Amino acid sequence: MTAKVDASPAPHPPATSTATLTYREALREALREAMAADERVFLMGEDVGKYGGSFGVSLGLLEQFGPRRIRDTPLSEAAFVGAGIGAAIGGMRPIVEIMTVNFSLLALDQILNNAATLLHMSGGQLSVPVVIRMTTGGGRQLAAQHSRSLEGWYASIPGIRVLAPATIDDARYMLGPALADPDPVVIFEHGSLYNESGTLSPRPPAFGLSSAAVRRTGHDVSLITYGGSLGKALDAADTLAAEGVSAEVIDLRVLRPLDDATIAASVGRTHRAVIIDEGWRTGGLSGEIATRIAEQAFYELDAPVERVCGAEVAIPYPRHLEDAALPQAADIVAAARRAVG
Amino acid sequence: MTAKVDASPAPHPPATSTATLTYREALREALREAMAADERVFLMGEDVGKYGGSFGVSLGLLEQFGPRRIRDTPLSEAAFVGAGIGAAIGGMRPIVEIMTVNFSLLALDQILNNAATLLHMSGGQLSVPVVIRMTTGGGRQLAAQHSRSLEGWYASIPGIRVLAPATIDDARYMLGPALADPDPVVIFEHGSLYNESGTLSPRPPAFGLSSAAVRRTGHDVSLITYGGSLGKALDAADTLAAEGVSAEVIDLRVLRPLDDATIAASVGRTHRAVIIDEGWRTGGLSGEIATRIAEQAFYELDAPVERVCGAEVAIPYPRHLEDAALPQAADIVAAARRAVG
Amino acid sequence: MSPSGRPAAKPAAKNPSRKPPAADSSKAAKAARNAAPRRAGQRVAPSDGPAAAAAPADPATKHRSDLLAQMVLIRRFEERCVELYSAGTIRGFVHVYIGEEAVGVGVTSALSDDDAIVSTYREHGHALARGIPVDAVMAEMFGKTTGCSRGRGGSMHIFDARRRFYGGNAIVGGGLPLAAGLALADLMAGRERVTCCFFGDGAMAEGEFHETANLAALWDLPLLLACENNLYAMGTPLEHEHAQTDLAMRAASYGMPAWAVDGMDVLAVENAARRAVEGIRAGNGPHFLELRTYRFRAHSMYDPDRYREKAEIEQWKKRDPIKLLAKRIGVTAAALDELAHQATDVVERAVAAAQAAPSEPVEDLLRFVYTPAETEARP
Amino acid sequence: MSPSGRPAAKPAAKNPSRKPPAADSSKAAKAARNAAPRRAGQRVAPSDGPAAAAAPADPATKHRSDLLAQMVLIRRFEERCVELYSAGTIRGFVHVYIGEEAVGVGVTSALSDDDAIVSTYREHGHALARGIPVDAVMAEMFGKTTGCSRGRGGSMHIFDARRRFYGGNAIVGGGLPLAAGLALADLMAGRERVTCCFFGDGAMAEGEFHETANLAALWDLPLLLACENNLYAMGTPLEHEHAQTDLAMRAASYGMPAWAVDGMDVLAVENAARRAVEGIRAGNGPHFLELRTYRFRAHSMYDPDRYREKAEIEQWKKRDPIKLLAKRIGVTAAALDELAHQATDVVERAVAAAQAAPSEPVEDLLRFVYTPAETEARP
Ligand SMILES: Cc1ncc(C[n+]2csc(CCOP(=O)(O)OP(=O)(O)O)c2C)c(N)n1
Ligand SMILES: Cc1ncc(C[n+]2csc(CCOP(=O)(O)OP(=O)(O)O)c2C)c(N)n1
Ligand SMILES: [Mg+2]
Ligand SMILES: [Mg+2]
Repeated sequence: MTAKVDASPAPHPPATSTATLTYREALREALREAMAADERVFLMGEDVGKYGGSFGVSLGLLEQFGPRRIRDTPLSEAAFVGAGIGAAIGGMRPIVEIMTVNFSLLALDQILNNAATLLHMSGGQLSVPVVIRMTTGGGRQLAAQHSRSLEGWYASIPGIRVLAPATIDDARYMLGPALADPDPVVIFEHGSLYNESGTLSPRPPAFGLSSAAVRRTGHDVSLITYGGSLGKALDAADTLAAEGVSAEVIDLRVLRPLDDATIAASVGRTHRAVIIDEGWRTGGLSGEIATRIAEQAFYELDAPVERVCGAEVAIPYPRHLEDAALPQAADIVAAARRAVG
Repeated sequence: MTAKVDASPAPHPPATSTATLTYREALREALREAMAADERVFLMGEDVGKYGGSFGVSLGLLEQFGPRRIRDTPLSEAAFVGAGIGAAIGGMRPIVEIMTVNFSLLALDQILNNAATLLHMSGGQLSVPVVIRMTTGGGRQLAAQHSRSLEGWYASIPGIRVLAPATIDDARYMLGPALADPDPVVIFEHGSLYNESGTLSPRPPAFGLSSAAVRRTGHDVSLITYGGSLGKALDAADTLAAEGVSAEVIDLRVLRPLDDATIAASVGRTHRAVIIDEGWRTGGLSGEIATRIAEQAFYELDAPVERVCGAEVAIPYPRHLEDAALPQAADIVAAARRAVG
Repeated sequence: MSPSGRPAAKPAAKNPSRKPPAADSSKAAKAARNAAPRRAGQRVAPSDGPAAAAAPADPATKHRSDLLAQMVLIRRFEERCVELYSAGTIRGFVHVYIGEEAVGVGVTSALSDDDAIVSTYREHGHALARGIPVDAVMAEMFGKTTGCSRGRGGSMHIFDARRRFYGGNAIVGGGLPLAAGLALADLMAGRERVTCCFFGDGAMAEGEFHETANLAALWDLPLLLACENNLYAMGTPLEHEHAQTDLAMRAASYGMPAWAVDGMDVLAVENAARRAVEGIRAGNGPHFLELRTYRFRAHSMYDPDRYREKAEIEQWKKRDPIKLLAKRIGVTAAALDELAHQATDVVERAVAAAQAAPSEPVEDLLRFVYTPAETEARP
Repeated sequence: MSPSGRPAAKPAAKNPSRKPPAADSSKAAKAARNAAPRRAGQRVAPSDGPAAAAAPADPATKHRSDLLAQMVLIRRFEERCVELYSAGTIRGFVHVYIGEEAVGVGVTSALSDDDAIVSTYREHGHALARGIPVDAVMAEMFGKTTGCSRGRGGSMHIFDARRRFYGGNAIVGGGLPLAAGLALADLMAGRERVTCCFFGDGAMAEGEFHETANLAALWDLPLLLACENNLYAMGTPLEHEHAQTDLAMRAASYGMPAWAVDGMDVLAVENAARRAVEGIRAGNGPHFLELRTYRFRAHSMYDPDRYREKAEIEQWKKRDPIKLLAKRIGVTAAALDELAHQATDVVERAVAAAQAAPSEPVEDLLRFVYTPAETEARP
């Protein structure tokens, strides 16, 4: 499946101008491009229309594409996610926005029991080319019920692909191949990223959804992360560099399927790894990645793999407690030091 | 939390007679005992009454305790699980039966966002003493939507306790301390176990919910498992013994919190571990346990930890494909051989 | 919002009688033949009056004979499944439709070939009525590669994308949002197709029903909500599932036309479904049919059926949909036997073919988790 | 099933006017004073007629003054929160209730102290009306240990178990099943208590509403379903949320008494809530109130409010519940100013106290994930 998606030509001529824009704008441009390119693409979710999406991603799209293709839904996560799945089977290319991952539990039956499973239980007859976007993560003092990181659960579901754009480029370019994928794709946008801004690179010629990216090269320790924690890992790498520790930073980008090769290659060079995941430590992605490293590079490892994860608690409201509950650059630095030790 | 529950005296005089009964009967006796002992205990779920529960666990209880305390619910998983949570806060001790883990997704919002979170977000005011039981697992040709093992997701949720009785004794004795726990407890009953029969031991004096059990001692390799895979691990240990490999079999019993001490002690003795989990390999319990072993006993390990897991596919209907999708004794034997090298 | 979709003011029975509607009231029979759509809350009387005398060549008669043959085939198919289950050849959960055939046959008959169907785990009847070959459905029961889902699905997951039969869903209520989405795709593409979703009385208590009904009515989706009210959800009787047991009235509260139909009378079902489908194609949004029926056997092969009175079952069996139609269209016992015989032949050939068919190789276990690369992503 | 719970036959407006009910119709005022429970689908007319002249010592007058003071306090509290949010002192999502105070104050006033309340993220008004001290609520906004949830919850998670105030739930619809459970516990224990659950018009589209409504009606749970219909769910207007915009009629379809109330008129709200609570205590099961109201400010502090017309907001502000009641009970502008002044004092003291209060130590991060061992498991 990987090869196919990667090999597919970029649906549009690569953008040539480099512009400065926010993560939010990059997502919006991607939506705009996809809607303009393919009549079958439409966006549906709570308040995606006039409101512009709960985090403003789709602002202006209603005016451009009209209410037929920018569809406000009632508060009915199971129904509109399920309807996206059905519409995908019916020949459309729906993009379904769930406001945040916290509410996606209400649609998880549809995502697991239908989207991820229809192809197999129909013996290969029903591909489900739906794209489901949602905000994830903490860091904005939104407290217990609005701050979860459940990407690990989604990344464990066979039959779907899971993306976590952490950069302006990925926010801008991942949607195209996600829509071209014949199977369900779930995209996690970390809430702390929307206002980040940066320069957009020209579209890479074969922009793919299969590989992790080395965001910074190094040789002493691999910092492996994704989404909202990438910036913290890069900050940590700066601090470590000042101490003479050369950290490589891996951005997973794709949480399912995991790019084992890039991870193993990095750890093969550094012999030490720190995994940073905002999700709970127990039973999440961090354990999976650590185990895969051990399975694939057991004799390469010079130290136990370190994990820097979200605390096992519902995120509390006060800033200082929330900060303590989430991975911070200082925690990453400390873990790297232990690994290099 | 652990100490408290364990230290609590057995609520009733230990049973003295040893009887042969099925896992189903053991669960039923536990329900009967709990209902008789405490007026606040009641059972609610789909078809728990006249039908006797979809797997016959509560057969006869309606006749004994009446419809006030054995409550058939409509097909409304979110509402009746949520109502169990509310009733627990309201002073009752509800036992909520969800027919199978596959349908529990419809109630997962209530379990995560309410049951597991109310205590914390109320600043310690609201304990939620609800017990939620459900059938899990495959092996009965029930196909894609009725054969899942999602215990790993539940075991990652802070704020709840997760149990997986694999023996007649645990089926019989776990419910009491689960009800005595002030926090939510989720109990997974593997569907393949209901008809298993065995001899009931007298109730242990301080029957607890904190520790894993060594079901067979050995010194070459630790087979670590729970629930429906325990029997397969024991079978594998027999086969291995015939080959001169002495396998220790650990039954986790409690999936959250994991009993790290028992696991580490076992691996400390054997230096090799095989984890058997019917759930998907990626992002489940197996990776978590393997990682913890590496974290706690990195320098003790003589070989990478092996994982024998459910295949990453929705379980297919035909027997031979389902067998291939689930961990089998032969797979465990092969993994143990690899570990022992 | 059509005014006929409004709940009727008259209170509905809280505890509907578990007795089947009385048979052989000729007034009622006439009413059913005229079969105008009923307002929510009104019951449609049975229509098993005296058989209409008609020449054999008459297309209407031929059509009725065809409906009868379909019901007989489904009955025979499932009786054979029950035997095969007892013999251990078919495994898993098997839910038979015996007694409810008029519903599936009548509703499906009102659909065009390019309309879509989304069904439940109790879907053999829907699948066969849809025209999925008996061989393919039987092979699916056997888990063979010649099965309509290549044997991966089994009894609960019958699919045939070419015939727009989208499962076979074993999560109660889980097919409803999916069906809304299929309908939405048609609406957006400007295709005049209808999507029909079958579900049970029990499913109406699920949140997914509510959300789908509201969404469909709000967006005027071309969706036929076909509620098979067989008075039980597993062992739970209707009045323990729903505060408002008049299901058509409940559905009407979403602002959609909704009416109840005698689900033992295939002609009444077909007529009502045609009216509903017409309304949907005319752009009037979703319609709801409460199809009042009864299952003659237990919920599944797993179920000892401890919760129903024998007498109740016997009472309903008197209104066996096959017997009712046979009587109405003047098919003799001998002719009915002959039909059964033909059905048996078809089913036995399917059994033999399924037995002989190959099983999926174990190496292919992980196929169909993702769409293979060679498949064109965008049809 | 009370017949008054039946949906009315008359069709409801599909697109209800966004204009507030006209003010100052004395006929309407009289109707509201008499305020018998309305049948579903009927609107309650506004009741802001000429002020009743009454002696200051009259307990009824005192009660009304008290309601006024509560509304003024809530208003002042939230206006201060808005300032503090803009200043960056309060963070997270903050949803103010400004304009809707009559709903929370009127409904809560009809409850006894040992009745329970389950609320939403827009719950400052409910919490203060319930009598949770202003200091504790304000400290919660600051995230301090003196907050009613020890500061862990913030604006969206206000709890006070001793006052039976069970949150502060930020999952839309998520409090409904919980409330049903609290009601079930009372029913099973034979306690004559009521549980009141507040939720919005948007929440009614969620499956959890449907399942809870059905369960509550089926089991005759002592549950007051208090739907705050402010015509919008975030930026989505009612007619894009619901096919049937007459929410009381929809609720009545579950077979429970349901009626609509002018939610800007605190006396009408209180009266209606009293009738409902009486019905519930009399064992008649759940009752539903559609409280027609409007929020004067944006959905949350995050929301630029691009989706409503200024004119619509101004129109509704003419029926500000505080002004309406003040006028009705003859409170002068000066007296109202004085009330506001007093409220400001209380709020400012709460702000000062919250500022001075300690924060939870970081080492305590993992407290309250599980109940500590020393706590008695079984109360
Ligand atoms: C969400 C969910 N809950 C429970 C079940 C178990 N279950 C299967 S069928 C059934 C009864 C459904 O009743 P109804 O909708 O009336 O359909 P019928 O079987 O009578 O045709 C139940 C409880 C399920 N499959 N899915
Ligand atoms: C399940 C869920 N979906 C979406 C949201 C995001 N959200 C928060 S409030 C809201 C609107 C709710 O509207 P309504 O129920 O009318 O209450 P109101 O805010 O108007 O008082 C939405 C969409 C949420 N918190 N929970
Ligand atoms: Mg049924
Ligand atoms: Mg609202």
